[in-house]
Amino acid sequence: MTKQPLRTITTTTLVSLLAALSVNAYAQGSAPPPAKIDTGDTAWMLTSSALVLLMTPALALFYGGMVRAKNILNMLMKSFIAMSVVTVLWVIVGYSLAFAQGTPFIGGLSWLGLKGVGLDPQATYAATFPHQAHMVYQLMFAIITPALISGAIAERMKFSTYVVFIAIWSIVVYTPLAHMVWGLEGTKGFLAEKGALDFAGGTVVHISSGISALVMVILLGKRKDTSDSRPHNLPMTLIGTGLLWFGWFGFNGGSASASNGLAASAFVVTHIAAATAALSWVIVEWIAYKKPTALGFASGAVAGLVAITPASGYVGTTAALIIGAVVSPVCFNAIKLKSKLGYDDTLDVFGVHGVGGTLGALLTGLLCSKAINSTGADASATQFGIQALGAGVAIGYSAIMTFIIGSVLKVTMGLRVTEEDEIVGLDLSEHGEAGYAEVGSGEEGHSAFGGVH
Amino acid sequence: MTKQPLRTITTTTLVSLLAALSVNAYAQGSAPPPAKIDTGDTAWMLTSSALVLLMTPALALFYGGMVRAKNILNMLMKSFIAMSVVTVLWVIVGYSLAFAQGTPFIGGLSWLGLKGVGLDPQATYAATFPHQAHMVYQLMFAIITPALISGAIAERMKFSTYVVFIAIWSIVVYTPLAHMVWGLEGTKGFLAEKGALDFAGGTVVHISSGISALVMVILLGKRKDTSDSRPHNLPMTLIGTGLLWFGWFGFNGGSASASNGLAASAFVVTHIAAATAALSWVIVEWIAYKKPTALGFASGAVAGLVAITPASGYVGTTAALIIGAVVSPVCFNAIKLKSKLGYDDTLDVFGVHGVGGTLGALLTGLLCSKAINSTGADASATQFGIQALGAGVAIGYSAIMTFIIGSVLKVTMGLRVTEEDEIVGLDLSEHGEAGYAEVGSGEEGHSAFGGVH
Amino acid sequence: MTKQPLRTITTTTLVSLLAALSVNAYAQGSAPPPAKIDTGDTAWMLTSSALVLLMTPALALFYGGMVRAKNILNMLMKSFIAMSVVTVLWVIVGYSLAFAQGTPFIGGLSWLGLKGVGLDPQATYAATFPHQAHMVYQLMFAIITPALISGAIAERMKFSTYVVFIAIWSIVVYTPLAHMVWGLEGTKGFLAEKGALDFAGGTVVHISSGISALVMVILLGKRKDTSDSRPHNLPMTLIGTGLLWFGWFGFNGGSASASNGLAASAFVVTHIAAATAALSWVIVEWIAYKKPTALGFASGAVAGLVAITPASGYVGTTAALIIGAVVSPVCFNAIKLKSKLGYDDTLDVFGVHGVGGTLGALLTGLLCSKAINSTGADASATQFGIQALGAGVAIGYSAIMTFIIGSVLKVTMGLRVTEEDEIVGLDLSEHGEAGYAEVGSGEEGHSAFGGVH
Amino acid sequence: MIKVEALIRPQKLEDVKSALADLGIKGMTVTEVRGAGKQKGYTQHYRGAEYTVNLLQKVKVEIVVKDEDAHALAKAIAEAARTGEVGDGKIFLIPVAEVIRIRTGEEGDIAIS
Amino acid sequence: MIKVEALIRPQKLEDVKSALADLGIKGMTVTEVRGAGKQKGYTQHYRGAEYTVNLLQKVKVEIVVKDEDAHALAKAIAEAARTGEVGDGKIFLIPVAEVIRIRTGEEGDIAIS
Amino acid sequence: MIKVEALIRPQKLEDVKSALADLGIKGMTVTEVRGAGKQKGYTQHYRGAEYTVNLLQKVKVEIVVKDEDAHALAKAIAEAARTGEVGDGKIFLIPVAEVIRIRTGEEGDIAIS
Ligand SMILES: Nc1ncnc2c1ncn2[C@@H]1O[C@H](COP(=O)(O)OP(=O)(O)O)[C@@H](O)[C@H]1O
Ligand SMILES: Nc1ncnc2c1ncn2[C@@H]1O[C@H](COP(=O)(O)OP(=O)(O)O)[C@@H](O)[C@H]1O
Ligand SMILES: Nc1ncnc2c1ncn2[C@@H]1O[C@H](COP(=O)(O)OP(=O)(O)O)[C@@H](O)[C@H]1O
Repeated sequence: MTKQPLRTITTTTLVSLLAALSVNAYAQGSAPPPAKIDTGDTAWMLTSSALVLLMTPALALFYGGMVRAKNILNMLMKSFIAMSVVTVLWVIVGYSLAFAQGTPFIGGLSWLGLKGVGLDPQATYAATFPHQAHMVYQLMFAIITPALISGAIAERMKFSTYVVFIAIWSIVVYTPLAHMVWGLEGTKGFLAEKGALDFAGGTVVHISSGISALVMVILLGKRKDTSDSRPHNLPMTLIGTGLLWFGWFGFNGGSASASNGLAASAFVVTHIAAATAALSWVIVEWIAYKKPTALGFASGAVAGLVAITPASGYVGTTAALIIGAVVSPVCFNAIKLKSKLGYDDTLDVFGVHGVGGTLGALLTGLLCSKAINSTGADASATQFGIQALGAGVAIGYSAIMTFIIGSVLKVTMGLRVTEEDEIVGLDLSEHGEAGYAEVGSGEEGHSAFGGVH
Repeated sequence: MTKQPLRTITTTTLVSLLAALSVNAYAQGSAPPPAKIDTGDTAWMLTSSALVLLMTPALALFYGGMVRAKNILNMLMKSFIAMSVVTVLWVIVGYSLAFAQGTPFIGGLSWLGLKGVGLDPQATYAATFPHQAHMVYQLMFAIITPALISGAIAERMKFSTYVVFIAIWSIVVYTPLAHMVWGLEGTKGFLAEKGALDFAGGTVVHISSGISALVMVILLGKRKDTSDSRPHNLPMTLIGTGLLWFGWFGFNGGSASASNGLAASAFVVTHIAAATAALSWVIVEWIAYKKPTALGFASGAVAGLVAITPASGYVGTTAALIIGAVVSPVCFNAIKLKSKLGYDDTLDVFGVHGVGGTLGALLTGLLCSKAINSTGADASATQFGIQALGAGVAIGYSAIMTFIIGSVLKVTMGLRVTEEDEIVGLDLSEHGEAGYAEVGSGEEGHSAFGGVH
Repeated sequence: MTKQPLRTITTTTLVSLLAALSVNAYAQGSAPPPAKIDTGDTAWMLTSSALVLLMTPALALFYGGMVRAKNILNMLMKSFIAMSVVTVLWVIVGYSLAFAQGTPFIGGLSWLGLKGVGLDPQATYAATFPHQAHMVYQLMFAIITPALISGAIAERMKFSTYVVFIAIWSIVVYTPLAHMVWGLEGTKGFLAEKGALDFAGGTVVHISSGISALVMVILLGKRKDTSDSRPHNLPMTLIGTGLLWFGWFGFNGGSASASNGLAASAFVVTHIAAATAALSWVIVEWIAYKKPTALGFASGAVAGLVAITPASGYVGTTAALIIGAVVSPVCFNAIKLKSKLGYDDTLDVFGVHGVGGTLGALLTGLLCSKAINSTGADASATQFGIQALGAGVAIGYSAIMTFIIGSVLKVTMGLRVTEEDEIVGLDLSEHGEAGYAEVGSGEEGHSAFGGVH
Repeated sequence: MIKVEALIRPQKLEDVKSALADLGIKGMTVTEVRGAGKQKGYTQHYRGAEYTVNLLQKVKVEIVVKDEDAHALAKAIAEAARTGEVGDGKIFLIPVAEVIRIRTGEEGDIAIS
Repeated sequence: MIKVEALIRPQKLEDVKSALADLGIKGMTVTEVRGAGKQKGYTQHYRGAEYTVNLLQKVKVEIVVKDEDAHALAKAIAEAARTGEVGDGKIFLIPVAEVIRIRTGEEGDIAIS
Repeated sequence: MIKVEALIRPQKLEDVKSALADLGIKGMTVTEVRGAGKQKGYTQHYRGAEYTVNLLQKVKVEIVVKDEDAHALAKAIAEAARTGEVGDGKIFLIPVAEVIRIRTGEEGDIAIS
């Protein structure tokens, strides 16, 4: 913060020198002063990290409400377990591969085991707050991304294979993509270098997970029995939606890496896009089916949040209205593809995250402005092209790698539970638990259906 | 932080230099320098905005748990849809009408479409943080206020009419009231000018919604079948209560528009009043019915939060204990009015928000102190009078305008669903969805009761 | 922020004087300047306070999901009521007894009724933020601690006795322990003086509640009917887990009393330990029972959060991995004790909080490092001994005092509800309410089972 | 003895209970069920997938009475449960061979008195 | 008349409904129940406490028809509900003495037509 | 054959299941129901509105057995389900005309063996 002015006065008189002295001691010396922690930026980054962590349980609820009761715990666990698996990997190797100095395609190993990732600021990523805060903030993104895929493969994928899948995927798909887009230490990431804009993860998070979801769904095949696959608990889905919306303020707002005007701008456009997209989904549905649904609201809100994500640090409020208004009709129709093309993307991860994320990445190129963020770009055909390149790379890379990982797992561990286990439900067959052990109002509350041993 | 002075000193003499150095640059010059963003204040305002946004889903849960299962989604949607409708209106016109320079009764149009509402601080409302952060923070208040009304008209009001109602109400009732109380740009708002104290919305939020709720309930008439209208899911109501409490720290704490002692004070008294009111409600009930209920706790907590809202920036901890202790018995008895007077305020919005908000506004006049907030007032008969004026204006204005809006909608769109739809439940009839599609423990989890087409 | 350099130059020449002037006026005088509020630290402390408050509703959900439906409201209420009871006591007397200057064993009465606890910083506890923020932050800890005990005595303890119990326990057990460990004003607390490290409450919060839980369980005796005591709603337990994890960032991160590197470090190790412990519990279970359960994940996450709590400000990321990996197998086995020894600790408060808290306190002595926190200690046999002393004191003191309080209440008010009430369920018998009033999918949603009068 | 088994609309249960009280009948067993018949169902949409729900919520009321009381009881229930719209439900009279009161072991008419 | 009372697997309900539709039968009442029999149950673990659940989810379908139609109906349901694995369920035929349609008060065969 | 239909207290189900196991009976169907009778109900308050709940949670156990086994079975259930307090419940014996095992199509006694 104090570097700029200090640099400008080095040629002035004694007087100015005095002033310079008056601020901090290290200005006197010749060596560049150690960066200083700004408590406000730190507070905002820690708060944002907590908010983004919360998004994973929120996603669990959002998804959980939509599956059948017999699979509720499995659905929740597929999000929660990502909090564990990805964290351990990230600390050991993931953060280094994503953010340490390396090649344009993947980071190096200098930050392995978080060596050198300390409590002081780090010039490239965390100029005014502890480097570890950046590490943990980015970890939260790394957690939710594979968890997003779980909605697509719901109600049939083996839990053990899923755990192995997200572990490999996190290293093989997520970290290189994150590096290409966000890697700035030393050699810039390939897409960063090209000038692709992705403020908070349109390509890294949503395109990658949405495309991978589609690939996995094709490898897995359809669920056995979908004669009635209505959501078992839509209020749960709405709680999840509310918490996702809340957490997304950290996801996009925190991506400013500071508590400043840009953070506020990202916060504001995030809210506007979510609100507008929820409304536009409800309207589309109202027209199509004569009834505005709660699930439609939830779907629209999430679609809006997805689409604004890459744009959130580069566009203004009018652009946010546009993105919100456009994304819902697009995703609404994308979802219809699945009955036409015959793949069973249980909770429409491709339709919402894959399509919504791609749309957001592209629209960023048409709506971005340096008036919002001087380190961004102004809308142009060129920028649109760069955005398309970024999206294309994310699509291609995720699709190919996920296909390879999924195929290997299919022939080794197997991807699906048995048909019997699927009919019984994954809670009982995979976890030996029931989500709701009791029937009845609980007035005398005795569950009639079990015995202890 | 230190840039301003350094930049300005290069052309001055030694003497003014000293003076300038000693405080801040703009003291010397004629043109006021651009205000500077404080990262801590910004972090707190963004965090508070997120917290207040969360209150709307929290309210949805609080209300949702109290209705019958057949109306759960409709109840949730009546809160969630406000996040969309009010946001779009606020961005286009609402913020300007509430906060731009205008008359004492309503703001002007200078900030239409958020023109000029940027990322720099704004002297009147956002001295040390981005103007947009103030805009979005206030938006969250504008969202929850009409949503509060939904509890009163629950289980019978048409969704389409409701959406139109809150859209009109938000512009016609909310923005003028917000302007009268909080409008400070150029010409002060009428009630602000009079010195009416309403730190975080006792009049603007709670009185306005509580009174409007009562008017709508009278226009609507009673529900058809209330032979058993017990809450279908009180744990949901308690989750909502917990999240409301949590979010209210942003509602009141953020109203300090800074991260300072006043924010802490508002935070603390908010907590104390909620805790005390919950306890006093439970005690009143324990005495009256021999049983302390969970719904009583929830009701008391919310009543306490409502009552402390106008006072939160002007009173100390002892006053908070008093407000908390007093509000619950008052609201507890106010609720009984409905069976006496025969109106059907489904979830007691008038009894809790209308009465609790009015009480809080009045008690502010008896308990406020400049020792807490030098820009406030000391308790006095005069201040009490001013508070009564503020409450009176809010009551009168809301009642009249809501009566007009409601009456027009009654004869045009119609306020109620058909009796058959009401009996079937609004989830099915208005949204074509079921909140809980499955019966049973989910152990083998197949829903017996539907077929896909 | 700029004080340090200023202080060092006060004895220098005119040049230095000018510099002094340039920052703030009070530097010129002789009296020590009043401490200044740092907006970033304040924002983080308020945010952390809100996060810790949220942990009590989160705990209610975590516990609530595990009991039978007939006891759900009672379970929730046993957490929520602590928010009221402890708050009122804390404001009147608790804060003073815990933190005001006093003896090594308990604080004095100088801050009774929060006298002198104002909006300015306080040198010992709140150097850069309002003293009231420290007060309310610590209050949130005081609330959740007795609420933790409620999991052990679930499904049978009388609500009235419970309320009296936590009121007494809060004053008699919690405040002295808090003072011994964290009391620093004037005479240091006995354990603080000895150098016992407990960053965020391993001894004060978890050991005290875990041990007291065990004592109460023995005094209470077993539940009458546990033939089927399966959790009635595990998704609720998982929501609670997610919110606890989220809130714990404030619990441990806020314990740095600043928004700085230490706060970030505590945040990071908290996350790592929770994630690792959840994983290690799931693995242990996978091996033991061939199935990884959702309840196991939840249990492990909480065990990890408990164990890292005392260590969180003194250890690095590798230590966090170790603590997380170790605590789950230990607690997993500790839980088995209850069937062997025959006590009925309903939700394993002793097994998770008592054992996990003790383990964390001890491991702190083996893993702490001054590289993380210069005010801490380096790992050593001596430090381990001091940690053992701290844990021992907490165990001994809690056990004895809880035994006395519990025994007196047993002979006076009685600890248990009647057997009939226990079978009917505590919701109906103690609160006159039902958690879930309706059976059925709510499609036409009419509850068949009640009549209004 | 006869078991009178009535399938009624949920919202009519209160009226039926009153009618039973008028007849001095206290004992009954109630179950939540789903019924299909002439009454038409509802359409639901979830992200565009259409479901038709034609099993509608009903309540089953079972009352065992002496043979001679059964018909009158059935008539009374029918009257109380009637709205006149399709979907009002059915009443079945089912022979019961024996009744035992668990508490006392009593058998026969006395067990249900 | 006869009440055909079938206990079937939940996932077979749709097939049974189709079979009934083919027979032109519209009226039925469905209840969620739990059944024990030869089919083996499941083991659950909660923090190490083991529960064996041997009451498994089933659906009870009740249809009252004329005496002469009962057996054929039962056969049709059995066919539709069959998987061949243990746990397919049972069908009971229970005599019904009288039927009343609540809406109209009609009695006898006409009440269920 | 006879359907033994027992209405019991929920917390007595485990005891009844044990008693059945002792008799070598494995097949049964269980439903959650609500019952009214002599047992008194509960009062609830919601923000001052008073509700009296007099339909209390019970469990219905249905077992179809050969005619000759029915009475002994009923006695055994009654004994296992008894607490001696009002509200213990009733057992009804209902004639069954025919039984079919869905899996095999077997009819008669063999279908329930
Ligand atoms: N043949 C039947 N067997 C069993 N239950 C039936 C039968 N016919 C109707 N029901 C039950 O009666 C209810 C009402 O029947 P429906 O034909 O819709 O109206 P209504 O009885 O007024 O003619 C159904 O929902 C179902 O529960
Ligand atoms: N004797 C019986 N009385 C009542 N219901 C029975 C009886 N025997 C079986 N059932 C019901 O039939 C279901 C299937 O029975 P089961 O013995 O498991 O398989 P299957 O009928 O294929 O031999 C049980 O779950 C139960 O609901
Ligand atoms: N006439 C009846 N018809 C059907 N069910 C009955 C009848 N009388 C009692 N029941 C059932 O038996 C249960 C217990 O009856 P109640 O009169 O309370 O106690 P008890 O059987 O000990 O005298 C009731 O809750 C109800 O489910």
